[in-house]
Amino acid sequence: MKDADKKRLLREMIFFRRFEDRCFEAYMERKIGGFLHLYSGQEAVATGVLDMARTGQGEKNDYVITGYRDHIHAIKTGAPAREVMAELFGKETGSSKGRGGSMHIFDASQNFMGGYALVGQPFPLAAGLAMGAKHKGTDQIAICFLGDGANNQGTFHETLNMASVWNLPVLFVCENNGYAIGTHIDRSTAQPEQYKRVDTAYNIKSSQHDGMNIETVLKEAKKAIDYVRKEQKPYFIEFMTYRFRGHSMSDAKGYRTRDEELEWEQRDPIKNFSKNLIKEGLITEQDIKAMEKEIDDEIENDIIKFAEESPEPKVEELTRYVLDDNPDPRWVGPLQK
Amino acid sequence: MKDADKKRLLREMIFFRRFEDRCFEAYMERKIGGFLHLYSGQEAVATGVLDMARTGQGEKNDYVITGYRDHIHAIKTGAPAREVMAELFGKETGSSKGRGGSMHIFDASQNFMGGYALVGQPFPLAAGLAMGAKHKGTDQIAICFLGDGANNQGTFHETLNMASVWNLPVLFVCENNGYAIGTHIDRSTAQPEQYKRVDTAYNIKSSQHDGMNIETVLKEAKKAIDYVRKEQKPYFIEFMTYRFRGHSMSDAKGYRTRDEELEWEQRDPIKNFSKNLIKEGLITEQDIKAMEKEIDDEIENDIIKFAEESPEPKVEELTRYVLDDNPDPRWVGPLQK
Amino acid sequence: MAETAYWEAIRRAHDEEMARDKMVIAMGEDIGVAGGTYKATLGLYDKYGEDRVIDCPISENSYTGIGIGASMVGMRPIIEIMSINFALLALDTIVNAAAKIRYMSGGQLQCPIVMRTPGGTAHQLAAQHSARLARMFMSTSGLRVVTPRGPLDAYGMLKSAIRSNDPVIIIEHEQMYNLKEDIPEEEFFRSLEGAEVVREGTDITLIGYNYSVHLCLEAAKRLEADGISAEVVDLRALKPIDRETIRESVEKTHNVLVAEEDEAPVGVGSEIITGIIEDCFFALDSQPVRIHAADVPVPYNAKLEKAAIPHADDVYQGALKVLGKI
Amino acid sequence: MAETAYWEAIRRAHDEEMARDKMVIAMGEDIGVAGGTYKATLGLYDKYGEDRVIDCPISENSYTGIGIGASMVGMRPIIEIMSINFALLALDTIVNAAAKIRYMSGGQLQCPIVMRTPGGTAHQLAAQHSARLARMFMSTSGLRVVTPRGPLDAYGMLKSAIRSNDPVIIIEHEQMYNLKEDIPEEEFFRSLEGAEVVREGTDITLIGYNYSVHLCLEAAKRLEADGISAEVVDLRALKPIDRETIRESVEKTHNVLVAEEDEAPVGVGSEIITGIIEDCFFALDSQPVRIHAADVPVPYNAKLEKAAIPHADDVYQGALKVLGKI
Ligand SMILES: Cc1ncc(C[n+]2csc(CCOP(=O)(O)OP(=O)(O)O)c2C)c(N)n1
Ligand SMILES: Cc1ncc(C[n+]2csc(CCOP(=O)(O)OP(=O)(O)O)c2C)c(N)n1
Ligand SMILES: [Mg+2]
Ligand SMILES: [Mg+2]
Repeated sequence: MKDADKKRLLREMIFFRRFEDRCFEAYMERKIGGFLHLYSGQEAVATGVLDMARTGQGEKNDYVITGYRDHIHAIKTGAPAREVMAELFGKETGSSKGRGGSMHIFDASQNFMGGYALVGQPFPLAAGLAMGAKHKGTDQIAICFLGDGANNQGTFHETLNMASVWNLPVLFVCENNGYAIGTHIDRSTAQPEQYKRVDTAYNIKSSQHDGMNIETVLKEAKKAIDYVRKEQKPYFIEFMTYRFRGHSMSDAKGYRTRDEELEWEQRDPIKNFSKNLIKEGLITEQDIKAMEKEIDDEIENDIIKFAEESPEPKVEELTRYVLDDNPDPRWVGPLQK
Repeated sequence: MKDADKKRLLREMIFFRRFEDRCFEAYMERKIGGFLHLYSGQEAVATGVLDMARTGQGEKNDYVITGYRDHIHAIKTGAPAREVMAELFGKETGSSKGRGGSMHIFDASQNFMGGYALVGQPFPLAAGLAMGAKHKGTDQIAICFLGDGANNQGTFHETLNMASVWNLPVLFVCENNGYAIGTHIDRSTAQPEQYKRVDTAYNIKSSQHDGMNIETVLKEAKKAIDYVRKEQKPYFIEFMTYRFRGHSMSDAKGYRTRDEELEWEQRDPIKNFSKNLIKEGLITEQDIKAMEKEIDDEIENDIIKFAEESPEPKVEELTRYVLDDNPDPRWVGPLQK
Repeated sequence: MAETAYWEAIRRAHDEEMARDKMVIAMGEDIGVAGGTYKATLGLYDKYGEDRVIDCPISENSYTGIGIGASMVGMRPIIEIMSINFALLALDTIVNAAAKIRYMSGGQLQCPIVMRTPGGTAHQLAAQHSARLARMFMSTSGLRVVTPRGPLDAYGMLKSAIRSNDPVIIIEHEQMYNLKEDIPEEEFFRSLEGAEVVREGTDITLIGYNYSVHLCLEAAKRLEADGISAEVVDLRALKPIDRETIRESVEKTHNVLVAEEDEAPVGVGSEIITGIIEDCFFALDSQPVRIHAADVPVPYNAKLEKAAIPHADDVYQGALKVLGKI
Repeated sequence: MAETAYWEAIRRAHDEEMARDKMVIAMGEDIGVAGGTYKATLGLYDKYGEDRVIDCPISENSYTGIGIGASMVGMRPIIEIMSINFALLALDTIVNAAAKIRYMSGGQLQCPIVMRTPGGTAHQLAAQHSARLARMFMSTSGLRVVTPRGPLDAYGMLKSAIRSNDPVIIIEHEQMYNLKEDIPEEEFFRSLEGAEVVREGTDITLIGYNYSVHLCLEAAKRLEADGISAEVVDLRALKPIDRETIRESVEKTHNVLVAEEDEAPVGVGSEIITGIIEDCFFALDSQPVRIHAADVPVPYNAKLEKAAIPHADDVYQGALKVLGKI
């Protein structure tokens, strides 16, 4: 990895952390409503995987899809951060025009195919995106991020089976943070090692890695993505990670111990990557401080400002986007005799 | 195995084959309506497994549940054959009072908990029966028969996971006949060896055996049933088998070759078991002929006769059995002030 | 014009659209090698190959979801669910995903899938194979629901549905696949919206959809023999409902009956009657009547089954009741 | 009498029934260690142990099915589905199994499960977390569906539901869990059937259920200020519907409005209005009106959301319209 890339990745992860922190505040200020699920702690996964995916090429990007904890996945795929924030503020300039909110960020122009609130629902959608890419003969792949809890849904089983039988180019990225809301994985899952659920059962290659270390994520994600793209087959990659905040805003975290939290905080992907870069002499503590300041300014003066100042959707447009705006009259016009 | 048992089992299997043949005829005569799925060819599986299960003790029996191909499972569990036939004829004396038909044989008095038409639906029901048995502290187990095709439903995944996490005493019996209607298993299933789908993925013990040989089935089923009962844990057993007839009555079998059929006919569980018993000197060809005659007489003069002569349900009772007939007035009576 | 069976009409629409646009694919259980339970895709596997006529494992929820995902990137999947009873397994992906993705994404994405499935009672298929369920789809924002009554609509609406950019649910009927009708040999389309007056009359309006249109037509014939002129309206689309055509007819006849095969309560019948009450209450000369199935799971026994579902005679008797003749 | 919140009432019913009968168990996501999203099972995990307060994996279809299977052999599972939106995943096992098993088995077996789930819009939860879906359950033969409007019914109906031998769906509402009411301290039951006149009046009948009863009550107060006496009927049960109480009220007031939170068309409103047309058409002095949500997936933006769902003011305005005052 180039030094510039390292610095860029560190900056990105810090940005993602601060972005989510600012969302937290905005929620407390009641600027954001509904359910809000923050990504703090897991940054290395989305950052690392998507850095290895094809992005920055608009409609040629790989397809990315995930659950409700989706802000960072969207931004890293290419959705402008100010549009994501505007979405959270429910504005017409938001990624989903204020219709979707935190759990439903979409940016079709970047092939960010959405965040979904039904746990497990993205599995088949992802396989379908992959089927589309394959059918069109592009070499795009689909990348599906999902939690450890989601893997207990029937859609996991059904989709992995079909993805394998039909050789679909889809990468399943399991972000194993050990919990589904307040239920620990050992209490819900017969095989807690997620990657072991797929190899023999579906003839899909799989592996497990440290999701708190961006360099590991980058390396392993690259291998997996190359495999999927080249072999036109699914792959299942599991990253062990942890969320530093509650499941959503209303979560008191009574289900886990402070000790466990502290243990994982030792593995903070940003802190450790910072330390490494400092050790390697690529950056200083002060540089990082400056970077943080710059990021905070950007968030405040550009992103939040944009979100604040943007207009809300018009109430008269309530029923817009339910169906196709301009369907061909032959399919929905008056009946021909 | 005692000699008497061998002869009894042979007789049972012949009976099951002839019972289904007679259903076929009755369907052609339009005495039976709806969908009709026959079990011919697979007799060794249900006969062998259920011979090792606890039956003949009414409500102390093990719980048995299956799909729509259910006549033989019902009879072997303890449902009177004449009531099963009466059900197919849609009579009030039928197992399900004429309301269920071929796909929905029930005999609660024998803990035969039903045939279900939704592929995959019995998995969780079976686990629930096992949960009930365990909760009540009896040592009953639940036995769930299902096809290879059913294993692609999400309920398979969800249920096996929970059965394992919660240590439920349920035996999953996969009758792998290689086809789901007209789709060959290799075209629908990434891991065609069904028993390999469950061990690592769900931490459930599993094994695969010849389902055309009653002696193998008996031996392996006994081990599995003992394990489930003693360990109070699930087990998944797969039997390789074949259906000699079409999927249902309307099936032209265009999806499989005559060669393949002939190969499996060589493995006919009844023919081979007969040969063995003759070889062992336990029975002669003539004995078998006599047995067949006796069975045909029973089917015709007792079973079919009973079904024919039984009354139909009364149309005035159309809405009976939708809800509890006699609910406590406190829960559904007039509102107390 | 060529005499065409309902299933042949569907097959023809598949074939033409697949020949025209390689993004059109078919998915479902036993639709490929086996040609489809009702032959809707017969021969197409050989013609278009296994990548376009896709035999699916028994995984309704996820293959429907895969179709939806594929539709989001430009494909046009026609998904066959072998029986509407099994569609409940896929309801989450249809109702929570396909129907809402355009809206949730602020119009950026669309899900142009077609889901075809037979709803209705056939002969003694019992409770788990006799569901009708039109009500569950027609009450979902973001879906289109249509119910072709014969080969003309079966062909023309499927063609339109494939080209429509909205998710379209086509409810067929097990008892109609062999129904025949002359249809044009040149390509045509039938609108996914709009009810149709399929028989003109002046004394009473009989409203049906899908199979129940035929019950209405049969009843209309019998009423004619009694000197009663019945108009028959085929709803054709259950979402959106063409309230205008209904209103016009009711304002002409002043009497109305709705025939649905679904079990009441809550369904097509109640919605149509309520719409009439909202749109032309004062045009009514009599109490509207709905004919529907009994509120029971469908029994296996033939006599019970017959008693559970509506027949032409029920429509006939119902019409007489509306008109105060019994 | 003790002031009790809706969630406390539910918790109390669980607790009493679990203490009484060891066959009563609770199942659901995060109901054990975490105490339940709406605290309906708070503390019960510690009291009754993990075999009776069962934390489930995210597998709605199958844990509901497991509950159904257990109920067939005498257990009494109370299944919490965290949000009615997720219930679509379990619809097959509820509609095709629980609702039909008694019938298909000719009365040999029964499925005495209770499924509790909040339906309704809360605050900006968007399209995939704002479903109401009462319509999908109330149209299924073999189910009972109830909608407690407050702590009294939340407690008393859950108690009855647990003891009932039928599968009972209890639709709660995210906006009602903190609603408080004085309820008796001694044990009591509330019927799973029967509507209730919760406010007497003479000029118009406002019909609601669950949350919409509160909209009706609020509107009734405003109408009173205008000199209009509104009667408010809480349906309480959506299956079966108590048509008798509705008829009596309509025959008294001659004017009627139904308020539902579900998106029209096809739902509680249309069914109630059609029932009125069937039962007391000639008692009506005016066109019945239904108030309902807009036919759109629920948007996230607060203003759009507000515009999409009905409010007390809509009921008030609707009532004025019925009475020809606007
Ligand atoms: C179908 C469905 N069931 C339940 C929920 C409620 N729910 C939201 S998030 C969640 C936990 C998911 O856990 P996991 O997949 O591990 O993702 P994480 O939140 O840890 O990122 C649950 C149960 C839901 N949204 N959808
Ligand atoms: C949910 C559902 N999907 C599809 C069907 C149609 N169907 C009936 S039987 C069957 C094949 C089942 O195959 P398998 O489980 O191998 O059992 P077999 O018939 O071979 O005994 C299918 C697809 C159904 N009844 N239910
Ligand atoms: Mg997790
Ligand atoms: Mg099979």
